[in-house]
Amino acid sequence: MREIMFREALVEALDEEMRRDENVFVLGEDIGQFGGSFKATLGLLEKHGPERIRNTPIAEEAIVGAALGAALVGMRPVAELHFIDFATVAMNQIVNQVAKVRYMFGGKARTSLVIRMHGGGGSSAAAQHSQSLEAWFVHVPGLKVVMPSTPKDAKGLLKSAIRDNDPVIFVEHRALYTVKGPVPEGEYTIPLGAAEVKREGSDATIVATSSMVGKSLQAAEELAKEGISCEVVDPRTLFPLDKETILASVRKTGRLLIAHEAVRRCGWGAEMAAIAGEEAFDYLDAPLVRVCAKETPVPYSPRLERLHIPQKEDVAAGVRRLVGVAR
Amino acid sequence: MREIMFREALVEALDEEMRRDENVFVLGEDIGQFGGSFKATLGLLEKHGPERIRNTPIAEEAIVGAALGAALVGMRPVAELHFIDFATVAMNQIVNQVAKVRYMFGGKARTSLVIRMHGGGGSSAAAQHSQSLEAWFVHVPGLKVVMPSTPKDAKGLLKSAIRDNDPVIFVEHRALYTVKGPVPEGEYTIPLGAAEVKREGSDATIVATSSMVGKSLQAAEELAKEGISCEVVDPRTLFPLDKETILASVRKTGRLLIAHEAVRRCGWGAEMAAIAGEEAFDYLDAPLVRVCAKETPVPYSPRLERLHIPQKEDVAAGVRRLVGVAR
Amino acid sequence: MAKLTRERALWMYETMIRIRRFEERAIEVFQAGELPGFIHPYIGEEAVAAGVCAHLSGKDQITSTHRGHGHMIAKGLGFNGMMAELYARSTGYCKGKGGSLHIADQDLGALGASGIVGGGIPIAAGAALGIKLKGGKEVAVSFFGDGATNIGAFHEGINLAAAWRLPAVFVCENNRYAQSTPQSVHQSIRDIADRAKAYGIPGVIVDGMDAAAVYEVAGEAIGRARGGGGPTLIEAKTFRFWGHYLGDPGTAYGHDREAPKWKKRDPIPALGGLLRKRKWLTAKADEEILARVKGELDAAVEFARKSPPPEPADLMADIYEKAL
Amino acid sequence: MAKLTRERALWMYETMIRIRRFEERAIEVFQAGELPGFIHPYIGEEAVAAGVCAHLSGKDQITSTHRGHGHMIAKGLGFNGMMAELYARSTGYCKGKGGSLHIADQDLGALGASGIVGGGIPIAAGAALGIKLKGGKEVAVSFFGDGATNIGAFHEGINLAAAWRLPAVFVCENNRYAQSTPQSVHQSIRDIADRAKAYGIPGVIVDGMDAAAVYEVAGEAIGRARGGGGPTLIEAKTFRFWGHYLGDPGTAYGHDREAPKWKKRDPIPALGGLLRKRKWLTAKADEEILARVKGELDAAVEFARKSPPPEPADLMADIYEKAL
Ligand SMILES: Cc1ncc(C[n+]2csc(CCOP(=O)(O)OP(=O)(O)O)c2C)c(N)n1
Ligand SMILES: Cc1ncc(C[n+]2csc(CCOP(=O)(O)OP(=O)(O)O)c2C)c(N)n1
Ligand SMILES: [Mg+2]
Ligand SMILES: [Mg+2]
Repeated sequence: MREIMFREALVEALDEEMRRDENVFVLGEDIGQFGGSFKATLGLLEKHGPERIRNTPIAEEAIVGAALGAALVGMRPVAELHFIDFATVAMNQIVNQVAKVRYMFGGKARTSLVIRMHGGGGSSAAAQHSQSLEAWFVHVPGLKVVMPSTPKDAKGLLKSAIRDNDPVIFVEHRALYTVKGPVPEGEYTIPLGAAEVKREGSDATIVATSSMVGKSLQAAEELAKEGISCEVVDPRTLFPLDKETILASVRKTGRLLIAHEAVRRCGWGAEMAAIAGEEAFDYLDAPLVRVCAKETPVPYSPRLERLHIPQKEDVAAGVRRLVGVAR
Repeated sequence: MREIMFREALVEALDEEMRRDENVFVLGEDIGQFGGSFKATLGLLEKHGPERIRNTPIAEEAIVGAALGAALVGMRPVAELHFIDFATVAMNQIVNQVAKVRYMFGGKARTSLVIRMHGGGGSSAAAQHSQSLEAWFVHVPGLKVVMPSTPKDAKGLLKSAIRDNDPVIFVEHRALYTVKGPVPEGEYTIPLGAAEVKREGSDATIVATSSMVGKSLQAAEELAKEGISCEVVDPRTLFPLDKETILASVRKTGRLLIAHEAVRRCGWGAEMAAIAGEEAFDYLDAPLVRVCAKETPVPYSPRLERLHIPQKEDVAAGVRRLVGVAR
Repeated sequence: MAKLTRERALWMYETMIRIRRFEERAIEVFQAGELPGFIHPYIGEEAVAAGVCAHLSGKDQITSTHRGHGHMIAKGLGFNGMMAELYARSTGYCKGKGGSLHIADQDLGALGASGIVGGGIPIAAGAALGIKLKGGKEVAVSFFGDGATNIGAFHEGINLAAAWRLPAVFVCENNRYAQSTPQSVHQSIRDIADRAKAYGIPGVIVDGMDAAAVYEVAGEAIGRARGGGGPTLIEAKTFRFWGHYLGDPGTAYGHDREAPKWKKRDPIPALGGLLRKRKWLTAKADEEILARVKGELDAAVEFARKSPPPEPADLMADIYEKAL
Repeated sequence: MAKLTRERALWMYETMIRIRRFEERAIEVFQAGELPGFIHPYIGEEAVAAGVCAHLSGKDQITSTHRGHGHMIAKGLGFNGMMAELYARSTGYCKGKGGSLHIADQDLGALGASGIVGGGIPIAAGAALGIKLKGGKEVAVSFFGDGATNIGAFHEGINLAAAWRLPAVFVCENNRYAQSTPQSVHQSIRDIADRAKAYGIPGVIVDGMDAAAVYEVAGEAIGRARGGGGPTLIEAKTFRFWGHYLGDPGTAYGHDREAPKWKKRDPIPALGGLLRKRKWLTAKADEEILARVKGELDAAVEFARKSPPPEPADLMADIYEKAL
């Protein structure tokens, strides 16, 4: 299969969906000639013109509000907020309006919109440009939350998100944009709410999201050499959550490690841990382990940032702890 | 001991702290002549004047930003945002500025400020005026999060929050404002980070926050008649969290129910559950139970809202499930 | 400029009466303890909703506020669904899930009220964007208060609409107070219309107690928007006759002292006088309107009272398109 | 009005050179791969920071932006701590935790840069409020770009400062682009100073390439603020000579085509010319300044390179006053 970059897969998804449905359009800061801060809209302006690839003022509340208003009259907007840190200035629209209008208005409202943002650290962008805030959105009924970890998933999930009639928060990890991976040529979608077992194993289950999927696969590779067999499950969408696939794995291995880049405290991993404690209690043979960012703002110093962000070594160490092999 | 209302206890705390320290002042919408939407600043304008009891425009981002700016030059502001739902328009200031400046600027910044807001439902205020979003703030390193459940705690904790040199999110439950309870006459404070066992028991631990403390105590009363002995622990501050007191109780009873009014998914109870799964795994005799709001926007209809919000019956039923008494 | 026809003038007059009577009835049953929640009466400001909506069809879009009953009635929502919503019944516009703060009907171009001050302004800009992208001739109108003009969403929403020349009209109902805070305290300008200069769009002041005046100014703005001329900011100077919400007497902040003066300028008798002067309204027709509205309201209250509340299963419905 | 003295003029000149040279050196070591993170060069806009900060003492407060090196140098921060911060060393102003985007020093009234566009504006209003409540005579100045004038925080922050007549000055550095988006695309006005009308405060346009002009306009605004006359919005028309950040060539959006024209108006030789005309600057003194700045910069790079990175234990420090 051909290999393309994560960001190229996103551009393809947008391009195909815009061709398929004239109601789809994109709005956000610097997505036009500039092609987006991380080039994830590159070339779309040339193909679809400035009416459908709309460069906005710096005004994230207006970007999301405008996307919602357009959706209400029948469009299918894809709003780009760039850094997930900037979602903080649009939370009212996302949480109080976008997520709630369908319910609040008794079911009639049309809210087919996607809000893209990129999270995560690793490039010394410091405390205001490196966060992982996806747990906030999972906490809000009315939103769906997607976090792809590969180019293939990115494309298939973004296409599904655009076609979905519910609002979807689509979180991309910055470090993934230039990662290459196999992506099928033709038309395909990946349903929201379907986890994928990225590697099979029998001793421990690693549930990992976004950037931590790759690191977990590397850790699993390493651990295999030590005779520890890890199953790596990527939920791909944090809500709706494919509990079935995840819990089946936990029941099989009896051990659960959760890995994400958000800080531990009230991160999504807490929810995953709680679900395991509620629904797989009798299958757990050891206390679960969370491998998450340290509870600090993201530091600028590469040395500190590397300690802040969970690394593949942390996953490996966590698994060893989990299976009772102290090294 | 004299009994006063929760909101009166808050007014006393503000009044005393403003007398004690001239750097303390209050800003927010309609806190002046109007005395605040729930009368939790009533009478302060008369005592302290309009320079220190400042009625603001409707501009929550500016309210929090102004509080931070004033703190940075040495003041100790108490900002009122009213409904926690309105914090959504101030998240950038709260999360990216207030929580991070000390760290980001290398430790020098003075960030002694309190941000008050009231959460919770129960009065048909519908989806945009009834949320419980405290988990968001617990997820943000740099913030402290306080949730008092009684008038006495409200006063003692607010005084500590004002004297604290870190930013404190102070979440009051609307249904509590007019609840009366014993409050000591003289000066006292309650430290941040100290849970309180509100009722001792041996069969199960109920960790409950805010409005759920009272409901849990009622449920415990009822269950006592059935021969089930519940310990009710109120963390009082969600961060810093007094894990010691909570886990001691869990180790004693071997059973844990977590009750809060926020929706379950990625609520604070998930974190509590995860901590129990990590640190008290060997003591848990049964899967933990979370009693939380249903995963919906808060409905207007009183009938639906009553189903959305966890009630004392839900706590009681949860405990019965926990101890294996199906009724 | 749109000349005020007899038909439109009578429509406005009846619409204003419908708003007034609906709210009076809602207040009555609220005070009798029949309604849950809160009510923010629009009484006194009826000329604004009527004067603006007189130019709108069902396909035009509006966003509204916590003080939204008037906008909804003027936009064509019926008493039954509205009253049932206040009563939290399953037959309400929002099936009892929204209540007074959130009445909406997408089919009638009523995109709903935001309970978050200013929240509807960017949404209206977005509706206007959607209209433009679809090549339609409709407009989107956003109503909001003086207090809302201080929040970020006001600024961002209007700037976006102006930069993109969207078919939007922004109507500020300046009733002199944001809850208890007088305009002079919450901003340092007198005329909110001046804020239009920040966006390079026309800003117009109009007497919000004069329906004909609002009609004229709104007609011009809406016509300009339909014609591709971009947005307008209209400031209608008005007054709410009641406190901020039912239960607020308005005494703490001087509202009660200002009220008598404004009540003398009640927009309904004012428009009635004009109609009679032009011989467009007879005493008999006037009575007929009142009787018709009263009859409809009696029926609506009856309808609401008899309607069932939502079923428990409804709690989990309508969160997503399909239950998850 | 503050007359430009020889002392202030020379201070501005040297300050502008300090900014220019600091950034050139930072770019050099960045391009050599010695620095992590990102850099948004201020080069070309030096006259604004210098002209404004020429009126400020160490107790006055400023907030800054992602493009903040110039503001910090003009506010008195030293090369060593700044360069060490860029190098992510423990001797940096933020102990290596903030980096280019967040350089700050509370002791020098530098309340720091917000990486979130517009984020510093309400904070400056708050600093001004704190000053007022303490009865001080200081002012708070907020720097921000043209793009920032479209975000809610701009509106809310200035409205608050205006309503409360706070000792604040808002300085918009209109460099014609918000990242890649030309001003004509992101708003429909030409002069951002017009936005002052929305708050009932003075709005002034100044040539941001002319330090003496900035000095004059800023002096008036700061004097008014100190005197209790409330805030001013200053729009300085300027241009960044580099792309949005290092690595952006500016070619995608026409910046490169505009640049040559603006580079001819480089503010440093312009002020140098004025100084020489007034005989305030000799060729020798000029050389001395350059040599002094170069020497300091060599030392700062040396200092930074030799400084240790933060210790692992520093990761968990400074989150709260005491470790929790
Ligand atoms: C963001 C936000 N802040 C505060 C409130 C509480 N609140 C509701 S209405 C209101 C006053 C609104 O004033 P104005 O915009 O003038 O409208 P009016 O009530 O006068 O019609 C306030 C402060 C809110 N709903 N949303
Ligand atoms: C709220 C927010 N949105 C977007 C960004 C990304 N961003 C950083 S700088 C910038 C452009 C700022 O333009 P302007 O205010 O004119 O300042 P300039 O860079 O020209 O100095 C953008 C879009 C951000 N940092 N914060
Ligand atoms: Mg008002
Ligand atoms: Mg700019």
